Amino acid sequence: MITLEHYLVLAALLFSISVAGIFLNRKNVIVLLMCIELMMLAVNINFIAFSFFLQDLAGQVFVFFILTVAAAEAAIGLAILVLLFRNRGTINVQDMDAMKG
Amino acid sequence: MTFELVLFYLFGAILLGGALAMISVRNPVHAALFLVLCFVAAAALWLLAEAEFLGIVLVLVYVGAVMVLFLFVVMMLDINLATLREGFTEYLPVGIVVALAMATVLVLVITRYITMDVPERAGPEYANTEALGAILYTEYVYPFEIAAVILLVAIIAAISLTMRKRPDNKSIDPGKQMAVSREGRVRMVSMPSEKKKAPRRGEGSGTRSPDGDDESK
Amino acid sequence: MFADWPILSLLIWLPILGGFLVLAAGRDAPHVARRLGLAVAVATFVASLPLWFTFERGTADMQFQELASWIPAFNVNYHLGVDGISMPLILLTTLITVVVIVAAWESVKDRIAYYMAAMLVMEGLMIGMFAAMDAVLFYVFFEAMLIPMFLVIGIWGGPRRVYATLKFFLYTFLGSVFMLVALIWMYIQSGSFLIQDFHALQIGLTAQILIFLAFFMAFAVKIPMFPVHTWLPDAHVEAPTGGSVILAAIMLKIGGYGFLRFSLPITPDASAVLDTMMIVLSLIAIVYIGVVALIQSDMKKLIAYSSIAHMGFVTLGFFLAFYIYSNTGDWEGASLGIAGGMVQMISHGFISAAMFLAVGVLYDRLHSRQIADYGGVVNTMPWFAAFFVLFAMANTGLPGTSGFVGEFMVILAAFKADFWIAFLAATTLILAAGYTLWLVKRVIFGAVANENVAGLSDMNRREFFLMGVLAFFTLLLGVWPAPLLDVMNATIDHLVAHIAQSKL
Amino acid sequence: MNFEIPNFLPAVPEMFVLGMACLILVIDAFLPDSRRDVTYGLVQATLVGAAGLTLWLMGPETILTFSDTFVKDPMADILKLAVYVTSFLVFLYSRPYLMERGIHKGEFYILGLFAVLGMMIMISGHNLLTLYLGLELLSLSSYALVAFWRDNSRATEAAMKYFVLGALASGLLLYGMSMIYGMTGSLDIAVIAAELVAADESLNIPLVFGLVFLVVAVAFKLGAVPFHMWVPDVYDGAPTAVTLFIATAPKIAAFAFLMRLLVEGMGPMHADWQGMLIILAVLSLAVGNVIAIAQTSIKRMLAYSTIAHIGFLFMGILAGTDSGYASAMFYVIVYAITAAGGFGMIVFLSRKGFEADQIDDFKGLAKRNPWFAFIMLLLLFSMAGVPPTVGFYAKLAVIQAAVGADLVWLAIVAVIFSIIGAFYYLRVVKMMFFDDPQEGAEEPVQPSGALATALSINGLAVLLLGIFPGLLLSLTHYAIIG
Amino acid sequence: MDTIYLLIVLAPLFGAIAAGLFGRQIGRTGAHTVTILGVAVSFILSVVVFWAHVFGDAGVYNETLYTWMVSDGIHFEVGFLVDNLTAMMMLVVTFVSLMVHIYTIGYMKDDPGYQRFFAYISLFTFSMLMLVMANNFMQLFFGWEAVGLVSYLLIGFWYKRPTATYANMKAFIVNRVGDFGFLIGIAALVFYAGSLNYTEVFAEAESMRDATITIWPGWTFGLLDLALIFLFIGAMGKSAQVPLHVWLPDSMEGPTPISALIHAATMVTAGIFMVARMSPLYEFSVAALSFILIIGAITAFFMGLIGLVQNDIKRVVAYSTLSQLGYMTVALGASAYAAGLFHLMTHAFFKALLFLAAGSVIIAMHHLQDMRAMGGLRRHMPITYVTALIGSLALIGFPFFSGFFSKDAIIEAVGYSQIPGATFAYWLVLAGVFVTALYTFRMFFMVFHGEERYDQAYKYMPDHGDDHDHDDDHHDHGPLQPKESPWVVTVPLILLAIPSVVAGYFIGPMLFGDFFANSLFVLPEQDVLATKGETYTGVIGFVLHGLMLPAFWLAMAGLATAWYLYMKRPELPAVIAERLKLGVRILEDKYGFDRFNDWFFAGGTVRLGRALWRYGDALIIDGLLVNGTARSIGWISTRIRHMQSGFLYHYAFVMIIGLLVLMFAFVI
Repeated sequence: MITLEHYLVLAALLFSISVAGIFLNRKNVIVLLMCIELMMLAVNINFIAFSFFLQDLAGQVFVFFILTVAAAEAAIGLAILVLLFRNRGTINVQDMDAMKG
Repeated sequence: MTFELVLFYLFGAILLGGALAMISVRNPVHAALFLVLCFVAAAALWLLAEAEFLGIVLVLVYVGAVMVLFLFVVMMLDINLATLREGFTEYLPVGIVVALAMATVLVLVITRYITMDVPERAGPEYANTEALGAILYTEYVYPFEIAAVILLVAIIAAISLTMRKRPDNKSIDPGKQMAVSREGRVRMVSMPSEKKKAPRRGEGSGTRSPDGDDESK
Repeated sequence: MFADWPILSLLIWLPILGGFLVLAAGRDAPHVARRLGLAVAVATFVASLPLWFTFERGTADMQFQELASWIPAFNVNYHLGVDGISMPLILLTTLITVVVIVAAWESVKDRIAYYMAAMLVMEGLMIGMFAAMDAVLFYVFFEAMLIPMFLVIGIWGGPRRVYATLKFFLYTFLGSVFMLVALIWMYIQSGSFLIQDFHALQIGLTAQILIFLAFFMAFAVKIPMFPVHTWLPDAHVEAPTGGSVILAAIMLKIGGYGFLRFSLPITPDASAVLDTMMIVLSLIAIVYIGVVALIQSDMKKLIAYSSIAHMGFVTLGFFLAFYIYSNTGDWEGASLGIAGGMVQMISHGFISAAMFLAVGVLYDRLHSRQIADYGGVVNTMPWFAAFFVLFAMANTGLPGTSGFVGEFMVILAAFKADFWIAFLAATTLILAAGYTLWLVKRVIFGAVANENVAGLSDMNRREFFLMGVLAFFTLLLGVWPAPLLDVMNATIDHLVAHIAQSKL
Repeated sequence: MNFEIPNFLPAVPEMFVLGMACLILVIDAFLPDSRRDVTYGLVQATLVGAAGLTLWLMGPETILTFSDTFVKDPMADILKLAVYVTSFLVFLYSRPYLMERGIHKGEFYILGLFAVLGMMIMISGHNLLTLYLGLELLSLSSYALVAFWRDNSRATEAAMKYFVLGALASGLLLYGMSMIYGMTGSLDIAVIAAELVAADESLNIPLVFGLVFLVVAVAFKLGAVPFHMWVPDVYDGAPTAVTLFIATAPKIAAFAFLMRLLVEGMGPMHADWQGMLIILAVLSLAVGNVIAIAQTSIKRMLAYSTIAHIGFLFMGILAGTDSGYASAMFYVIVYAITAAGGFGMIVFLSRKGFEADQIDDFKGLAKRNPWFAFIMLLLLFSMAGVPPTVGFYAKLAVIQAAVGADLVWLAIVAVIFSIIGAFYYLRVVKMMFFDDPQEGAEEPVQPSGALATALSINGLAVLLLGIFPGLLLSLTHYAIIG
Repeated sequence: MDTIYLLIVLAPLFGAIAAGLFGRQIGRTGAHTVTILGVAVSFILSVVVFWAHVFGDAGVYNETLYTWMVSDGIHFEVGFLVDNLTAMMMLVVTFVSLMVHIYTIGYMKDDPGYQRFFAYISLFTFSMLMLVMANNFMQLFFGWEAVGLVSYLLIGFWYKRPTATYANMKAFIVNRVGDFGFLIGIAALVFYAGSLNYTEVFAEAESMRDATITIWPGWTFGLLDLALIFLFIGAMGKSAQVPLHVWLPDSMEGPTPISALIHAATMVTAGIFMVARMSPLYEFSVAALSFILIIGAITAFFMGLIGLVQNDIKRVVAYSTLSQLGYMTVALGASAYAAGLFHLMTHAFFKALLFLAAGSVIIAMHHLQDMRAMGGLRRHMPITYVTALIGSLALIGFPFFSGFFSKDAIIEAVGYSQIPGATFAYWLVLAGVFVTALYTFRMFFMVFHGEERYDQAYKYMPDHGDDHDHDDDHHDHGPLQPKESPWVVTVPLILLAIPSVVAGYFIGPMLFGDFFANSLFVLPEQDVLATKGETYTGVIGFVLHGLMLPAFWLAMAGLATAWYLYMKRPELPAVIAERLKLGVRILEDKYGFDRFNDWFFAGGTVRLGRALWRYGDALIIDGLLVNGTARSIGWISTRIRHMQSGFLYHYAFVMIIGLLVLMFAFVI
């Protein structure tokens, strides 16, 4: 039997991995964007699990919208990334420190 | 251990492994592909949780569209792979400790405090897509509209941020077309006698609109 | 006939609106600015006279009350009124403002309209503060007046004006925010911001002590008491003459007024507990600051320090009451001390104003405040010297001048409290004489020190008028203080009766 | 399945704004660059129209519609009005800035309008889903706006940071929402609150667990320490016009978001989130005020000051009383108006090729233009909380809320840090009034047209609201308490 | 009567105001006319008042003029108390003042500050009258300080001289030290009696005797003792008793007329007057009386000694004044108030006379004051010579001169006294008689007799470093040719010479009669004068009795020594000075009081002030607390701003840490 815990733990681990990816990755912005996608995925797993165990479709509806938003987010994120590359010629995270202090 | 559970562990392992691989590989193309793997595995898990529609959507929309977009961008940008992973190990211990701490906390809370009865599986007559559709356009019509707007914003944003009008761009500008006036069509030019002069780019193209343009952008 | 007028509102808003009018009309026309400014100031002064003449003596009630709803959400009202404590201070304010406006006539050359406007706005705010019966209203005026003063010091001040004005502002701000918290706390307890409701509030001792300390932060800085006094010398030294005058003559009084209006009646038990601290700090102000004043080489700094020492008498007088009670078991002498403090405040308003004006007169001519740059001024400026000596004597507390009255009363009361308090307080007779006369000796007397001094011209009619006015009041108050006391007595007796009731 | 056509009337302003946004989008596409003013005018007209509609629909009752995903109550009405007003000011201030830099494009206004729509949705959200979508609509528009000056490398970098961190925050938010959803079984705010009241002890830990994520997300959106890191960089890097935008109206929306989520939804868990907000408030007050001192860029300085203000805002909310919420609402509106003026002044002083974003650029402003130096003075004193400017009453209100909740120590911490805060505001005043202009910038500033007028009105409003604070305060009290 | 009293007080004030504020308008003649008129009115009315009180039936007048203020139930009032004591003081004050006014016309005739001077001395007269006529402590204090003020102004009259401005500051501050005690004394009395009015306080005197005050735990004082000693400290300041005497010699920097008026005849006697006025209180405090007695005796003897080594003519007279004030004080301490007052009166006349005579000499010497440049003046200035002789004889207590009566009475009274310290005092005052005679006639002989030493004048010219507007600049015009002063100078001399002789004949009623019955109060057991009065048979009898007392013979011995040393063997003093080098140096150093005060009090305070300012205000408060806080906040700020590293992953990291912290704090 797959219990709720199974899903949640899986999602939690995925979530942690994605978070780790965000602050461990020092070079490539695009991987950051992928980490964010991964994080959304983790959350989605949560929602779907709850939706199933609660027998309530609202969770799935939420996931539906998260997917939509994530797609939109990806579009904008990539657009900014492209801009960044055009302006800087690099997408190295470590080079993004023009503003600090 | 039921077959379901075996599947769960299988896809779960693929999912986590893909995720770990994604954040640790050097090449962003590989990372993207690992992410695709994750999505596929996740889709399978969703099917196990009776979210058929979403599982399919995930594969179709996400893997099919979004990840392709990612790959497209990765390949479009000419990134020097050699420098990409430097310094990764330097902060690795701290990062891993924090990530582990986080994972521990999350897992602890989940395993210790959250339990729910496993519900009855729905029968074969249950149509997940239909059920979703039924509430999506009734109960959730307002969020649905908002989601539409969000997509619209994404479109606007992506276009306005990335669309460049190259000098040799032949696309039409409806704004300019609309704004054409009779006087603008023909321009009487009094030409002084010819002098040798290096012709400048775009000069005398004849299609210039009267109000100038922003082709230099 | 004036009883029904909104006379206090008039006094507050006439100068404020007048100030903006001056700004609007006089930006490019200094003459207009001067005349208009003077007209507004004089009009305000005249308008304040009915307060004095129609004030009902012999009652501690708030008079000339005005009440309008202001912030209903917090039960804050635009509630004005004066009693025997605040009314004389308002009159002092209106008078000193006229003096300051006239004093700026020629000595302020840069952006005169702004200067006049700042002074007038400040006047309105100060009057509002004295007249406020609502704590929030009080606080608003209390803080708001920092802004014009900040600008006045910063724009027209001396070379270190930025340091001085920032110090001034932050010091005062620091003190007052704690008071704000205390006020709010009491509002939570009483459901009203009316100060009189605070007076009636029953508060436990710990809370009282905390509230007292909060008020102390606000008012001790303003007065200023040791050890939070160091902003004053800097502010005074850098401020333009008018700024110094306002600062010394009125702003310092706000601290004293605050103690009377808030600390004593709201937290009588805490005051009783902490009276030793207050008295010790006051005595330090008198002795320590007096000694420090002695060695100053900058005239304004010297006078600033002397101001601190003199204000030490104010706080001393206020807090003697509790000590007297613990020493003698009754409250006899308490009101003497408090009245003495009040008289000292009014008197110091005239004397310090005059002293700073005098320095201003010299500064306008030689652009130096260093004592060492002067000497033998009497040879070239006999009238000025005469006034200077007069005010110097008043500063030393010579009987017959106003400076004597308050100190005398406080020392008499101090003896009731404790021999040593009186003893230390009385050292001011020596110290004040020391620093003031040494100043006089070095600046006024002696042979002409240098050709700058030789080239000095005596006071013009305008300066003569200013000094004359202040001299008149200094002497009047010294020779016949009874009218002032008649105004205050009922209020002070009421206050003493109030603080005699423990809130525990 | 029973489904009734929902009552559209309460959402008419949203619908109007959406319709207009689409319409303007189309119209803008057909406009030559020289006639972007039409877009501008239409956007402003939309805001005015929306304000009119909101005013028309205003009423004391709470109306739920769209299957309870949408709520219209007095708080929503008033916050929306505040959003319109600040956005109107923002667009007005931005126009000359954009024109001078050749980036006067329709997208700015259109994205801005969509952001306004997002805020309205947040304000009226009564469901985790609508709240989330509103937030994302706002965020996505904001990311795009920050990056919108495409040639500006700093702006792009700021956008990237904003985006990544924002996405991280919304990931956290979603995680939290999923937990709350799982524990209560509903996305509806009212149902969640009811479930929380009914929930037994065993659910407490997982609920708090979810709550932490929600609080973090809200803190991020408002910019509270330690989730504030994006604020200075984004404020600094974004074009001033955009900074102006994201620093003002979104805070109002974020406040509404917080109210809906924490107060209305998680209200029964007040005791738990109070503690979290206290930590965030103290940290924000400390870090914001202290770091601001060391800044040389006025945009960064204001960014840190914003962080400090958020600390104050939290004080009002964490009190957990209606008057506390009202005071926080008052605070955020006052903040938005003041910040609009403050950033507006930067726009006002900047010219083509000169951003005026250094504090030194304000040197000698009193000599160059005394009136606007005075206006800036009012704005700064309002931020510092000095009466008689309205900023004082905002602080008064939240401190009162904190004291009312027996958090006197917090009030004292807050006022101590506000003194440090006063220092850096005063430093700007000092430069404007006491210093001479920088070399090469001695010429007087010539005020121009609508911007000058609006700035003057903005500055004087800070003063007039300070002299008559009763109106706005009563309004916020009405909004929360009724 | 009210009007008369008021007029007596206000007439000089009016003169002062007229001359002071409108001096330029009314001119020199106007100034002296109006002030002299004012003082003359006062004098004549004082005579009337005196007559009415002493010979008429005018009872004690004690009325309030107006209420100054009321606070805490205490009435602060201004009013007059006129009895025989007051009447006598009024007479003395106005008479001497009038004389000085007239004299000034001559003495100051070339001074540019002419009007100012008249304004000051008239103002002084007003202040002094307010002092003596006061019926309450506050007004007493007012007069007390006001005379101090005028004294300050007059000492510094020649404000260009650094020495003068130094001296006046010193005078004021030293007086302030006294006033400080005075004020505490008043406060102590008010503390007990709850009133400032004399009669009301006096009424409490007996009960106050038992009141105590604890100053320090376990250190209890009689309230009355404490109050009275502090009051007397005030008197020590004003009446220049050791150690607060240091200002008086320096005050000679002022013009001579005021030395006569203020620093000899009137103001300095204010302390004596005050103690006498307070006799109903002092009688109940043996401690205070003893204190007074000892201080007075020390002053009387040791200050006289300094007079022996002074060369400045005015300073000699000044030290003699100090010594004589000591005598008066001794009398007070012995409860012989009447004797003290009597000596006060006689001293006022003959000391004013001596000062004015000295002034006359100074005029003749063109403002040269050093006796070593004088000599043989009797030939040039006969009137001055004769009057100075009268004054000198009165001073040393030559029989039939006024000083004889008053001083003998004091010495005998002290002899009778049982107060602790009386024996000590007795021997000192007795020895003082010899010293007095010695220095007086040393001066007299050096100035008026012997060879003329004007050619050495240049050696002793005071070098003031500036040109004096006040003198007519004959410094470098060859040897001086002294000549007798004009009539405005000599007439006052003559007029003062008369009472210097005859004033002593009032000894009967004043000391042994009931002249002071309604003013002074003496406990029967302490009434030494009553003891003496038992044997009093009249003026002649008193003189004859006096001839048999040691005091007379000591005076004669002093006179003879002076004659021997300065007439017969003028070379001898130098030899003696050589022998007694140490003693002379101590005397010339004035026992080191000035040096000590300068170093300890003035210098010490300045050093303390500088230290407090530097370390207290500047370093600790401003440097450490104020700026230190500001700096450390700034420092913290520059440190923690680096937290904002600019790196995205740091930002994300911080967020996650924040999340974890919250999680740990609230979930686990």
